[in-house]
Amino acid sequence: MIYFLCFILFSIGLYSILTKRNLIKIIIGISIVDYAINLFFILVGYRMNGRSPILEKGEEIERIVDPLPQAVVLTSIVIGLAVTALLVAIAIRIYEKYGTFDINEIKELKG
Amino acid sequence: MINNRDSQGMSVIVKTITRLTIGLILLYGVYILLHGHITPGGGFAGGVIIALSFIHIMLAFGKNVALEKLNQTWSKIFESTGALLFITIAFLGFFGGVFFNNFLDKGEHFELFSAGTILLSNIAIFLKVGAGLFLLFVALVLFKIGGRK
Amino acid sequence: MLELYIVLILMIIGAIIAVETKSILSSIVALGKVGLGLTIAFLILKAPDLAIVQLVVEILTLIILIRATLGRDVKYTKENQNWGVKFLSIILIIIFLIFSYNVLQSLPEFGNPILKVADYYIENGMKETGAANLVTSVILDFRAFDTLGEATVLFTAILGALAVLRKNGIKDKDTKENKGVQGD
Amino acid sequence: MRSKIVLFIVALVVWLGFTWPPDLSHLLVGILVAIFVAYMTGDMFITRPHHLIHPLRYFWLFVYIPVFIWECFKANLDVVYRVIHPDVPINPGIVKVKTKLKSDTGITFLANSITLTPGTLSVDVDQDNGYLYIHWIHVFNEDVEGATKDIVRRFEYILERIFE
Repeated sequence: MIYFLCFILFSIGLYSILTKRNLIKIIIGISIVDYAINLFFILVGYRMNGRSPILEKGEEIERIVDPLPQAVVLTSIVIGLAVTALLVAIAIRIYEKYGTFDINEIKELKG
Repeated sequence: MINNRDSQGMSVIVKTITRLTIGLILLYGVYILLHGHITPGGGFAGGVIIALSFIHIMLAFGKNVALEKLNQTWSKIFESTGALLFITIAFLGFFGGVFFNNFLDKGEHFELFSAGTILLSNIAIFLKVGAGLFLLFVALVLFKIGGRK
Repeated sequence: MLELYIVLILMIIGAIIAVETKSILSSIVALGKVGLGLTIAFLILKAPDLAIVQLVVEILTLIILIRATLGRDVKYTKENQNWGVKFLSIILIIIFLIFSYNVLQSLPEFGNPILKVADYYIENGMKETGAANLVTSVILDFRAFDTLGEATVLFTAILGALAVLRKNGIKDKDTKENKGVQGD
Repeated sequence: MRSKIVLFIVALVVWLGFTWPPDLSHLLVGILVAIFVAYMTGDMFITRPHHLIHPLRYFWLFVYIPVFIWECFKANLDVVYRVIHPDVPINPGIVKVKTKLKSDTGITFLANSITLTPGTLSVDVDQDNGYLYIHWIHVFNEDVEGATKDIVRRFEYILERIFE
């Protein structure tokens, strides 16, 4: 069930990407999709009543949450930030060229 | 000496609070970075926090003050240094036989100087992420719309 | 796990607000709410590393997005009048959700991972790398190639953004064109 | 330069607090980190370091905390009364007040104290003439002197002894 909520979050972002005309809204949709996928990875690796994967002195190694998805998502978050920044840079450049963020108007101006 | 009455930047309240807290934010970033192998944190988090501290200066005092502290040329040099340092550590792993081998002494557990190359790799990743994100933000700030002709 | 459900439902509400609000600035703030909800979800799921990184990255994303919209004449978006596109998208998303629901039945139950790779990392990570933080030991020792690839992607993205935003080349091109026009 | 030394000491103390209990490696790394922090941001930390030596200022700072908490408590009761009352007797508006404080830190502390007190909110600062613009939930006095007497005087008396 909790996986399905995660997929609903994903589909909201997908809807934003597919239907919105404003470039900033599309970037927001991409960010939401990014969050949903990161959350899904961590949910898959969770162990019920587990401990965080940081060992402490004199504690036994048992019931530790899977560290592998966390390591993968850690890189993914930073890449998501860089991708967002690149998209924003491209959007600003488009605004400078056409004077609008609306993709339909951009199409008309070009055609 | 930073002139608080400079017309650039935000009001005097924001400037004063920034003056008092910015050093501690930087210190916290370095702490997160250096203890990445014992406590939560590491190169990514520390790099982003340190980049945010310089962005904080830029938002509060205007771009001239922040670029005096760390200008674009130095950011580019730091970013390239981070990438180069990381790949150098990877190649030094050939001393142990394979790429990315942890060739240094592991040290005693839970100490600051332990875990071999992980601390060095953290510093390399920090240079890469921190300088890169600051450079990105500077590029976004300095870009002004020229207007259509 | 009730708190996780609450956080996820709040995140979904925030995402709907972020997508459907007309004011761009409110939409960006709602996106920030989704990101902070994700931070709390990471804390509940026992991933403090990710919570720290997500918190600071969220703040930086917000600053960058506000920088992109401030000062430009895009305070409010126009509503999309093309109902066909909306209808098709909703049908596509419903089909996607039905398929995903069927696929999710085959996943292991929540809270009981069946991945066996991580057992080696948990048992031997401390002995082989000497790092108490197992996530760090995975990203910088066992799977350092991932981090190398990540560094490459980050470098390329920053290089791309700098190339897109550069000023000098465009100025040169303008002056050359002007010279050309004058020469003609 | 003095400001950098002050920041160095503060940073070292905070670092030792982070890494308690201290050992040799943490101390050495802490000194290096504190030098780095002081070098990067030390020039903007404090503008008047010689004021840190006076012990009387610390005494007044100690006195200020209960005074502020008491004022905050009274203002809370006032706001609660306005919220619960069936007529909701509010009369919001922005007033201009004058302050005698001149230094940056003093004005910042005054403005933040006013903001933290429920019912009043500092909106803008005019540092050159010493004016603050304050949004008030119920405007008792519209003129500058009356508003100053109601809002600023209760904090200014002690803040002047701490920061001026």
